[in-house]
Amino acid sequence: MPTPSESDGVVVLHAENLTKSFGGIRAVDHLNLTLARSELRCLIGPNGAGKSTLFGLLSGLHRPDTGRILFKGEDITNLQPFQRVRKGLCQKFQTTRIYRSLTVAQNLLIAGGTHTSNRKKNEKLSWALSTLGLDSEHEVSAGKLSHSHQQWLEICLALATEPDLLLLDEPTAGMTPEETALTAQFVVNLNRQALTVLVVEHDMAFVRYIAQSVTVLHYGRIFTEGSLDEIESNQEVRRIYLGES
Amino acid sequence: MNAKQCDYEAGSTGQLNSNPGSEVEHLETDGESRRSFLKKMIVASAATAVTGFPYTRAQAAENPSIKFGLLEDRSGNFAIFGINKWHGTQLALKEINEGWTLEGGVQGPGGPGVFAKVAPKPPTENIKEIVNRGGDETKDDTVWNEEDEYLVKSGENGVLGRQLELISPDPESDNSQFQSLARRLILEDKVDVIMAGFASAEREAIRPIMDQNKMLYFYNNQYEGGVADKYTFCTGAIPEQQIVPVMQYMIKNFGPKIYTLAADYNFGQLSAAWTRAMAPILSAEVIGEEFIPLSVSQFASSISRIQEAKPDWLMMYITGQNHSNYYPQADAAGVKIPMGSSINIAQGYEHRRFKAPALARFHVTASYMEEIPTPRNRKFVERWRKMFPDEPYMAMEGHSAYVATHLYAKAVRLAGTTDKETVIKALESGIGVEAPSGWVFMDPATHHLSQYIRLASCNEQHDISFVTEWPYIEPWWTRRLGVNLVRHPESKQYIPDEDPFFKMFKKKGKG
Amino acid sequence: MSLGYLVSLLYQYADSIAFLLLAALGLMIILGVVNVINLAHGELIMMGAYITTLTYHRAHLPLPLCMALSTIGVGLFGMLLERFVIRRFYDDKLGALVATWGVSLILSQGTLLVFGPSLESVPLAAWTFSYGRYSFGGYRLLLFVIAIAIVLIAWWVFYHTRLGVRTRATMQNADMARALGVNTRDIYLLTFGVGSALAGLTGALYAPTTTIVPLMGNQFVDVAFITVVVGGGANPIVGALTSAALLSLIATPLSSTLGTFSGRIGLLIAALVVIRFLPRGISGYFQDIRYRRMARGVS
Amino acid sequence: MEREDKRWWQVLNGPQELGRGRVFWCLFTFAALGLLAYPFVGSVFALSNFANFCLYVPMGLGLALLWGYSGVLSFGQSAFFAIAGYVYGIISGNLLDMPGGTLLAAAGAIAASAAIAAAFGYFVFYGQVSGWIIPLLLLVLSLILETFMAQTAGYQWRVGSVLLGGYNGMTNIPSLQIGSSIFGGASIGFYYLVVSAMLITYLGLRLLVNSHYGHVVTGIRDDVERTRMLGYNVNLMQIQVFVVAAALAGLSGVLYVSWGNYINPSSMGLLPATLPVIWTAVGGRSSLLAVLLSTVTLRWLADSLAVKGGEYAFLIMGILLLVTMLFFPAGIVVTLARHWLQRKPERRDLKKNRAP
Amino acid sequence: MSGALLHVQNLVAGYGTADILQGVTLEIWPGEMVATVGRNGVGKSTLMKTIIGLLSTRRGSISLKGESITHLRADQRAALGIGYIPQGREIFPELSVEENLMMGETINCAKQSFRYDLVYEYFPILRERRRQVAGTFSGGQQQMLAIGRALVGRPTLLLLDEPSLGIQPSIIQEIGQALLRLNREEELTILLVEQNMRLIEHVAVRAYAMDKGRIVANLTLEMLKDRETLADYLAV
Repeated sequence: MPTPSESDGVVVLHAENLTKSFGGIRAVDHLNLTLARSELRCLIGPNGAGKSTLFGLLSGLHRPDTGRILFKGEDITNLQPFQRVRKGLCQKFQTTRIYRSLTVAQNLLIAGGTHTSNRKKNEKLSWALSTLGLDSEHEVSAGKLSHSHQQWLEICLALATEPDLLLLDEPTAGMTPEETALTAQFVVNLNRQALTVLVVEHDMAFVRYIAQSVTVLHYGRIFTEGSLDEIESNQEVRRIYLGES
Repeated sequence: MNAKQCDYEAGSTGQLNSNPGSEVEHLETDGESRRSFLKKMIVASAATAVTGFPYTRAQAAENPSIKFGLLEDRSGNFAIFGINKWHGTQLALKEINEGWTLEGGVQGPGGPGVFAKVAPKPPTENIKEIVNRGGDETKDDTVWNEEDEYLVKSGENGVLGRQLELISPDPESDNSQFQSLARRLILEDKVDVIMAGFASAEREAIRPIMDQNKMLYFYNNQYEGGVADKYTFCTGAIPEQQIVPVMQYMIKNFGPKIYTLAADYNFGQLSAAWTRAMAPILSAEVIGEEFIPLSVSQFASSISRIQEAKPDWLMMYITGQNHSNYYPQADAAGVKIPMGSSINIAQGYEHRRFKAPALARFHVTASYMEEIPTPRNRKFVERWRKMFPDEPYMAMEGHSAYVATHLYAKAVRLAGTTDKETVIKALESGIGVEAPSGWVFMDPATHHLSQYIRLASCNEQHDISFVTEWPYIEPWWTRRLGVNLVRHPESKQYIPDEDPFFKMFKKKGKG
Repeated sequence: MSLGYLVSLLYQYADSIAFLLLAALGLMIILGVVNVINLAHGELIMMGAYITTLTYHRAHLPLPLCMALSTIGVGLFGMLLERFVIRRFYDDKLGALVATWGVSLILSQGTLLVFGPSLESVPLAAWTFSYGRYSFGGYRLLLFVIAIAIVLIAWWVFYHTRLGVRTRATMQNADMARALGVNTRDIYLLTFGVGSALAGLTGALYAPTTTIVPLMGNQFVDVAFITVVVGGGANPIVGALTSAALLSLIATPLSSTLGTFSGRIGLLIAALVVIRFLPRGISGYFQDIRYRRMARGVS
Repeated sequence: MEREDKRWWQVLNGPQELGRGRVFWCLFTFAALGLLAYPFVGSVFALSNFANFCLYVPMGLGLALLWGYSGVLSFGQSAFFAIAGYVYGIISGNLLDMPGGTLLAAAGAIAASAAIAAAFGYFVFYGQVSGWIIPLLLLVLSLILETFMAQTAGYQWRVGSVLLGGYNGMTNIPSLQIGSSIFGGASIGFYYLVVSAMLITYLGLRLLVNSHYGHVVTGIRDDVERTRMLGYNVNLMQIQVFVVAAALAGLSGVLYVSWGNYINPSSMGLLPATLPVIWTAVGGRSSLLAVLLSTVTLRWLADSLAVKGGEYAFLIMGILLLVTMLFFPAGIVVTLARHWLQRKPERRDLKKNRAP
Repeated sequence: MSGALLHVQNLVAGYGTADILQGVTLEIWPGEMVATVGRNGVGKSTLMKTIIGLLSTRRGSISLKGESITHLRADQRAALGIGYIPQGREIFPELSVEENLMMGETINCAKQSFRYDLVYEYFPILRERRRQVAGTFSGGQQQMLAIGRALVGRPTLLLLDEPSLGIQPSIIQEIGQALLRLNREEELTILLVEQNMRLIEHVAVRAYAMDKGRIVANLTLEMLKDRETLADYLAV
């Protein structure tokens, strides 16, 4: 893997020395993470490894106890979540959070038009909507969509903000294998359209399908990084998953 | 004090109206202003005469009822007072419709109290002498009827052969409701008179509407005084009738060191200003003063401040349901200082609501109290109780409402019409009646009543005794300021700031 | 400043604390456990005063018994209120606020219609004592003692009984408490009953010192709201006690030196300022500190 | 996206409000024309009274926006109402002789309400104060203002030539005046003024809630965190909505003093504070039209109860409020409308399914 | 029916529009310690929550000792003797250790006495620190407390959700020992959700493997000992 440096603009996200504790438990522990432009990275790890907390730190829901976060070379550690979104960092939550009482069109209307120009057509979004079959459900109330469609809609909401970095937290939770495959394909295609994506996922079929590179988190630290093959053949990783270390 | 002879024989309205000539003669003496007023009266009388004056039954029978608009709070904050006033009006209307009227009538425009001279400019010198007299001199003498019975037959059911019909929506102690209902009464129900309001704020909310529509309006409440409005008649007692007498009595009996406890709003502040201004005149001193917001119900700190100041007596201008908590609280804290007031117990019957001896050593100058021991009042109480057996107490406001209703009926009978301008002229003609409390007289210049004032004292058992009385106190303060509504119609409320004499009006801070 | 003045100030302070505590404690316990603001709290206090007054005058029972009856009666009424009204609004706190306002209108106006504009109050034990030029009401001190006693009892119940433990557990994590076999519905019902009973007791205790009119609850609710906002719902007992103490500390000297108006305004402004810096009130602030300390204690 | 193609009338007809489509707008136009034609048949009193009901509509609609659309309850609308009334009285009383003085006063009054709301909103929304505290805090604010204004009797409480008047209130406030026409409480001009203020507020807010901005506001109500994570400055927007609601309450306040020429501190008291909440809850806070209807209806009901119901008025209002909250938590008008509309979309769906 | 202590039939449950459990059927026999394995997000914790009653059953049924408990509230189920130890422990942080334990008293209303002696014997540290506020405990201590809390009321069935989560290995071992002793000495039936393979093979007699909201295999003790088989269900 090439080592991106911060100066050449290849690095999108650089987090260093992040620590966050909750009620006596250190969820993220002096963690460093770097993401290159157009990278598609999977974040895996056993339960409680600190994946969701890390996402919270990146998106601004939590303030780190130590460390800093650089996004496109800019220090965003002290920015509000909405400011981070405007800079191009958007998150899909772990449990679907869409506006259930509103229609799909209204959901998209809310999401679109924050920091980006309203006049320009959001190509990525229209592509996503038609790919996922949401374009025929504009007038359906979001709460009445099927579960997978709700998950997809939430990804589309994130896309509507025209992000440079998309954080996906368990995008296929509760989906059938077919839907999972479709989602995986979709994410790969998204990534091909020059979008940096960081995914937390447990479904190994999904990870196998999409991941160029995988980061394993354990006890709030980066345990190892590498290609999926490297990870899968890594006995140490296997051991932490089986609770043997 | 102002016991005077009256040159009329207590008689029916018929006698009065049938003899306009004598009024003219009587008036001659009072010069230009009186004469022009009289001219108007004569024109009015003539006008009514043309249309059949004195009225005839036949005509009256064709007439629809006289619409009597009443806005008294029957719910909300002031329900406790409003219901009492509502009952007072109902009793009076029932009597009028059954053919009764209060004894009395016009003494002619030259009757007592019509001093009606306009001061060239408000006097700024010491008014001690006027105060000691209980008001300006009046020209004529009055005697009042000492008899028990105050009601006499009016000779007809209703007035002008028409029944009085009460229209009384409930304004719910809400100012905006007052405004909207006032407009409704005027524009929709087309009432002939409106009696309305307990709090001064309620009166001020609707007074502009009354003026805009030239509606005859009665405000039947003890208040802070100063209203001078062509269309407004006030039948409650005012500071010059209450504060000055009670201060005189308290200073004489308890001492010159006064501590004022007042509600922190217009009534309390203005009344406190009166006390502050009158104290030096009466050779006394206000050694402490505290204003209490209406929402305060706990008085520990006030009680301690009073004890610290050690006054000879307390001047109480606290009002409302929160403030009445002061009495049991002060009593429980062992405060045994005598109290004087122009309002409490006569209005809110605290001595009946609180267990003895919370109100012991309390003194109030009132235009009426249920306990007035005259046979006449006992009759009145009996009649009231017969109609409203559940009434907890008959307060002075209920009496004011009762008197005002009868006064209006008398004025209409006198005017021969319900036309408001004419009725106002009739009310300005020097009309007096035998009220259950005693003789009262509508002062034409100020549109306020000259009242029979008594000083009630409350003992340890909460029994009321009347230690002294002033049979006739005139509304002299606004007259001193040059108010003469007969000659100079206006519509405003004077406050003591406008009287140079009250230069001490400004609060001495909060303490 | 004389010693007498200091004693008087202390007395005023105690008096003010007692009033704030008694007015707010029931409201605060309901807020803390059930997480609902009961706008009819003032009317519950009014009910307490009415029951005391009516039983005293009409049934000629001894005063302490009347007060006990008020407490129980209003407590039962509170439980009915919880069962038929409040329970539907556990997911909609603002809805509960509005619904209880409706209850408040019904209670106050219904009382006016049934019992008329006022009742004769009950007599007050007239024992007083004095110090220097000041004299003090014994009953007011008794109220202070009772207020503190109620706080102590509440504290004891909260911290030293099984019911208290279950209630606190429900406050912290209702789902978990339920999974351990606690019927949280009953806890809510009971808490609402206790909070209402405290309101009834407040009404009963103040009945001899206030005017008995249908809207008398209003004199309690505004200070109760301020106390609750300042105290916060995280821990009702600590919140009520600290908030009453703090607000009295601000209001008493102001009233005593500058007059009641200043005390009043001071009270209101103190509430605004506290909320600006401690949005969850004093007890919420304490809780945050405690959690932070817990976090530090381990890592 | 489609949004860019939408014309303003399409936005106006948007999904965030009950009545939509041709039938509704026909009825609406019909009703509006009826209101405009009413002076030709109604008596002066009926007009004045009806104007009095309607002048509270902007305040009610403001609260609907605040509570129903953005999820923030306020017991403080009456305070903003009264602030505007007082400020209007002060400015207009001092500019009696200036042409257009009352208009300046109206603008100043509404601006004053908005400014105070902005300051308070900054306090509350940036302080992350939790939901139930805001209404109570606003209630406390109202009570402070009431206590303060009640003690302002006397000459020392004077702004320019205008006395604040203490508890008795500020009297003789001039009515709005444009050119030579005076909009007094019992004039046809005032009736038209109020009706147009009501309709313009309704249509304006309808545009607002159906716009992109309005959708984001609804988003904040449904899920604050989600909306923040879509890049919106949620706190700022909450303040903005709060200010709009306060300004609308201010507009009602100005109309009220123009109608009654009077304002006093008790309009900031406990009871007036809760009235807008009652109107909004009973009608249905999630619909502007419902709140408009319920405001006028409940004002009418309160008036009729005052005339006929006497002391039962508060009891009936209380029962109405309780019954609404218990059985029609979404509001009576909204529940009925939804019930009525329910069958129609189903039929439409069927049609859609049949014709592919 | 059979003599199964817990019988879950075709259970469907979930959040919002998603059915996380899509028809789970399992049986636990008295005295068994059974594990449920599977990757994150397959619905293991949802299963536990549905059995205790914090999530409502959409379809299917749950019965305890042959009696249906499908329509009971969580507290009623607990009173029948189900002890629940959730993922993340969810101790009451502001309550003392002793008070936390006291909260377990409402489990199993049929019991005669509480088992504080047992809890303190198994986890002596809880006795030592019984006055300490539970929020200051470390993860492992909190886990012991959560288990102790469920034990106090003599449950007949223990639902244990990922006891090893975020806990030091040495303490995991200690907990494993305790579970075994409980199972053997107290004849406590335990349904365990776990990902830690060592713990599973140490304590469980068999295991259900879950994937995508369904039970996909019933693993015997031998299969559990086989790393590769387990890794198929658990690891990357």
